[in-house]
Amino acid sequence: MYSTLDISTDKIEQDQLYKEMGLSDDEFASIKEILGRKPNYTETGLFSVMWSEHCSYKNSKSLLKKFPTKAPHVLQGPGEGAGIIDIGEGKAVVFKIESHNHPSAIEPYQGAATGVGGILRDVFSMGARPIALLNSLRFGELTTERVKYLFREVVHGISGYGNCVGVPTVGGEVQFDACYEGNPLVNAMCVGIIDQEDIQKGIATGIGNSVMYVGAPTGRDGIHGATFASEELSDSSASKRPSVQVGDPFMEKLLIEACLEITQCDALVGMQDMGAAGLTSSASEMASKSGTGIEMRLDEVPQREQQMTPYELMLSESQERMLLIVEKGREREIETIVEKYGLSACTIGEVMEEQVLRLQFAGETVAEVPVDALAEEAPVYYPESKEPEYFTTFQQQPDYVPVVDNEEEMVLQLLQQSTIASKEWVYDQYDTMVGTNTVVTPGSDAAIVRVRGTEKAIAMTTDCNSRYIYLDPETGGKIAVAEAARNIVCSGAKPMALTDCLNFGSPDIPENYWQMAKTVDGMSAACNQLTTPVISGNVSLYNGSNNQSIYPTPVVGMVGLVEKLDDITQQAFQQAGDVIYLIGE
Amino acid sequence: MFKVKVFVTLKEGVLDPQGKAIQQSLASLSYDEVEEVRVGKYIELMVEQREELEKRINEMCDQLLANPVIEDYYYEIEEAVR
Amino acid sequence: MFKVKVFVTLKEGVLDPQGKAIQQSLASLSYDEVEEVRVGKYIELMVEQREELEKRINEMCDQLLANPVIEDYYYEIEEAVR
Amino acid sequence: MKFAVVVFPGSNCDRDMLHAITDALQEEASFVWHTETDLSPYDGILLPGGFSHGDYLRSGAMGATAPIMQAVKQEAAKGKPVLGVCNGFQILLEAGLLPGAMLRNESLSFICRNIGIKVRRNNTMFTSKYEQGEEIILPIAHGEGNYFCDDQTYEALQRNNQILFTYSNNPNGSVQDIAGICNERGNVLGMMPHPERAVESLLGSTDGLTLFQSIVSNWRESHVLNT
Ligand SMILES: Nc1ncnc2c1ncn2[C@@H]1O[C@H](COP(=O)(O)OP(=O)(O)O)[C@@H](O)[C@H]1O
Repeated sequence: MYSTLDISTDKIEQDQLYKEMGLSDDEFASIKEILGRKPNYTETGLFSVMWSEHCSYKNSKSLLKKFPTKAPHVLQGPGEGAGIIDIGEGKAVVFKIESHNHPSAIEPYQGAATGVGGILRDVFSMGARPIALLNSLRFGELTTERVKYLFREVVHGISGYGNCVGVPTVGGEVQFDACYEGNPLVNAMCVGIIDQEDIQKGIATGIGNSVMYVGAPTGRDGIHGATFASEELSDSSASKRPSVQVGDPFMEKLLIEACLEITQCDALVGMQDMGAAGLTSSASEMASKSGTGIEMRLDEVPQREQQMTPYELMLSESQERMLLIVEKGREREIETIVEKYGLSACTIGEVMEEQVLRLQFAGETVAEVPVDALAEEAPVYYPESKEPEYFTTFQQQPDYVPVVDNEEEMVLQLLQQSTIASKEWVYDQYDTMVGTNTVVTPGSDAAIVRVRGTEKAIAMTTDCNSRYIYLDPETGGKIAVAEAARNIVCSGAKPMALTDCLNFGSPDIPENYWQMAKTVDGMSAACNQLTTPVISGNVSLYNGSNNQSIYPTPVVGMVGLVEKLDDITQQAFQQAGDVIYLIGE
Repeated sequence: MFKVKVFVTLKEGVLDPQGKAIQQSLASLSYDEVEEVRVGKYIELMVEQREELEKRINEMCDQLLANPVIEDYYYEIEEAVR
Repeated sequence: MFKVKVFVTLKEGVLDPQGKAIQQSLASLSYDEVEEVRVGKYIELMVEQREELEKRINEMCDQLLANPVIEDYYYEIEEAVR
Repeated sequence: MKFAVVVFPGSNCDRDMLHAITDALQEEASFVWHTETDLSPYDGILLPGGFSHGDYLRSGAMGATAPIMQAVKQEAAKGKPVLGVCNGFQILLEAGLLPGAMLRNESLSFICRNIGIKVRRNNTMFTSKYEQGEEIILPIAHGEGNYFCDDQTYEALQRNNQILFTYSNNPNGSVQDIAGICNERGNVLGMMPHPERAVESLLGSTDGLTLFQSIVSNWRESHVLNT
């Protein structure tokens, strides 16, 4: 019946089944060494998702270390669900950006919708109320039916989910370029607000405490989503289609309200959403961070489908699920809160001293793996780097100075470019005002959302011109950060910190890795100069199709602070007779 | 003229939030005999006589009416007078 | 156990922009033999044996599944094994 | 004046409504969960926008079957002001408190923007502080705001002066540009535009506040008369 349980450890090794899951020979060898034995099928699955690029950052870790991440106002840097900055008066802003590129290429509506759902959970799992969503989108040129379809459905997906959960989508950007034709980019950012005393972390402390599961039951959707996100799209990607998850924004809305109420209950020890790699990553990361272990009884996991195997339960990426650590004996308090919202919570395991993830199923131990091995000890790679020929050639060319003989015509032509043209068609479909805090809605440089009960407001923007990055990654990286900062400043706010989503091609191509390294250097330099540390982010590699990588696209999501509502400035000219200044070089 | 009735349903295993919400709502109205609800689309096409009707209907379904990633479909063809 | 298939369609006279949009898309994909498209809902209920099945199905439709101001419905009942 | 803001699972303008009443209007308001059955302690009832039960069947359909709706009907029958905004309007339609039904926007897309609304009648408890025929600016934010009714119903609406708001530029395909209608008695109003989003100049418009002020001043008058 549980066929995967019957696959012998020898067969996994001999038939190299681990390769289908995305593990290399070397990686499989180190797993054997860590365990001191051969892993069974479930265990191999656990490693494969946790050691995927998406979860482990094995190819990008060494670069990410270069980003400045500290400043006095940073309360939480990279490493938790989202980063946090102090905005005074006991309040803090929580934010993060994340990609959902591959799912959106395959099922644009659900891919984009669940991207929004995932980033919301990253923010409210910290205990923060989400106050704004932004996005950053890239598509091929709007000349084919396929691209039009992707564009339309991605926007519908974002609006369908965001509007329903009642978090305003206040800004974003869209760029069209042939390089994204087969691999659109969908990055979603969420900003939340929290009283500093309510900050929650994804920790699993207190031996004997209960591991509770809240939210939607687990189905077979999205199994190996994290691995899928770590491979290049090809025609055979279509056969991996069942990986795509379906979102339930109504459930998410209930989950937001329930989780924020739970945050106020001191029976809660830790909370993390089940995002990429589902139960596996949430459980092993929480335990690893806390120096503990977790034992789970998988039979207790709420299930939507019949006869799910431990492998499937652990790797499912079903949406709208949260994992909670709750003080032993106080589970009922959590259940009561959750039930009010028509949801259910159940206890599926305990925190234990031994630092392993131990899984029980049908009365047997079906997996036992050190948590650090999963969460911390993924291999770190330093891919080969090589300056691309195009770059060398471009550098040797004299600067191109465009000749404009008819300014009016040129301006009109520029305005007709889909990338430059008004994006009203997009943001008209987003509820930009729900929450009644949006002071500046899309159409200006940065969106502004006030902090109710104070005189303060938060400015936010997403920016990246990938052509610049392609032409000169280091300078382009600086430009991306600087553009975001200018948008913030022009709105009357002080740039505080940023989150970033590094969308690149395959790191196995040395030229791509070079682009990534240079971009990170450029961005870091600009961040240092502007004292805007990177407090959270996401890496999406293997973007490309038909052996053509996308332009390097490091999307910057920046947040700034408006100290007084009176300071807010907007892009539009306000009245006739006002003087126009040009500032800068 | 033909009337083609196309039924588009979610693939088994695909989450159906609509169906779940409706089932709960029916239960709260005390129709608790309803154990499961699945929601799909019902599309009626009025189609002019043309060669290879079925082949073309299949194509329409694959290309536009259903999303093969998450949906299955079937259809019924009736002759119709208008 | 019964499987009840409920078909909810827009009343004649009620505009169906979704149907029109699909018809136009089909035409642009050169399926111009499709003259009209109407989109409705297809709801599958798995219902436990209970007295007065039909009566209760009618009630569910009237109370929740269809809105009589804009929609008509009909249904089919099949015995089902699960 | 004491308002109830009815909260359904999936309501998401509930807080906005509460703030509009307590912060901008400076009156009392509390949330009432959809499973409650008594609204008699309140002087006015507000059904906020959102996606009750995800609006997964038809917008407002599942919300309309909630236990609280019996109480809404009872208080409406007593003549108390009942205001449904956006999803609240859809719920009032589905519950049969107002005639007609809501279809998807003609564009098939959600629309969110500020829009011109004409006040067609200012001799009601909801509109007395507007000028007759005044054009106001209110935000809309909906995917299913395409109001539909048959000809007979439309004639009745006209005859009884039940059309309170129309769109200056019909955004969604509504019959006769209808944006908001009341019942025959004039104490139950459903409207797609969001007055609660237009109560502070910081956010662009205070045209919605006038509606709430009308409710309060009419209530005060009748209250003084009654006691
Ligand atoms: N995908 C999107 N979602 C929401 N708002 C968007 C989106 N794309 C663009 N916008 C909004 O449109 C306006 C113009 O965008 P853009 O052309 O990128 O401006 P800029 O170059 O000045 O940053 C901005 O206010 C932006 O927030």
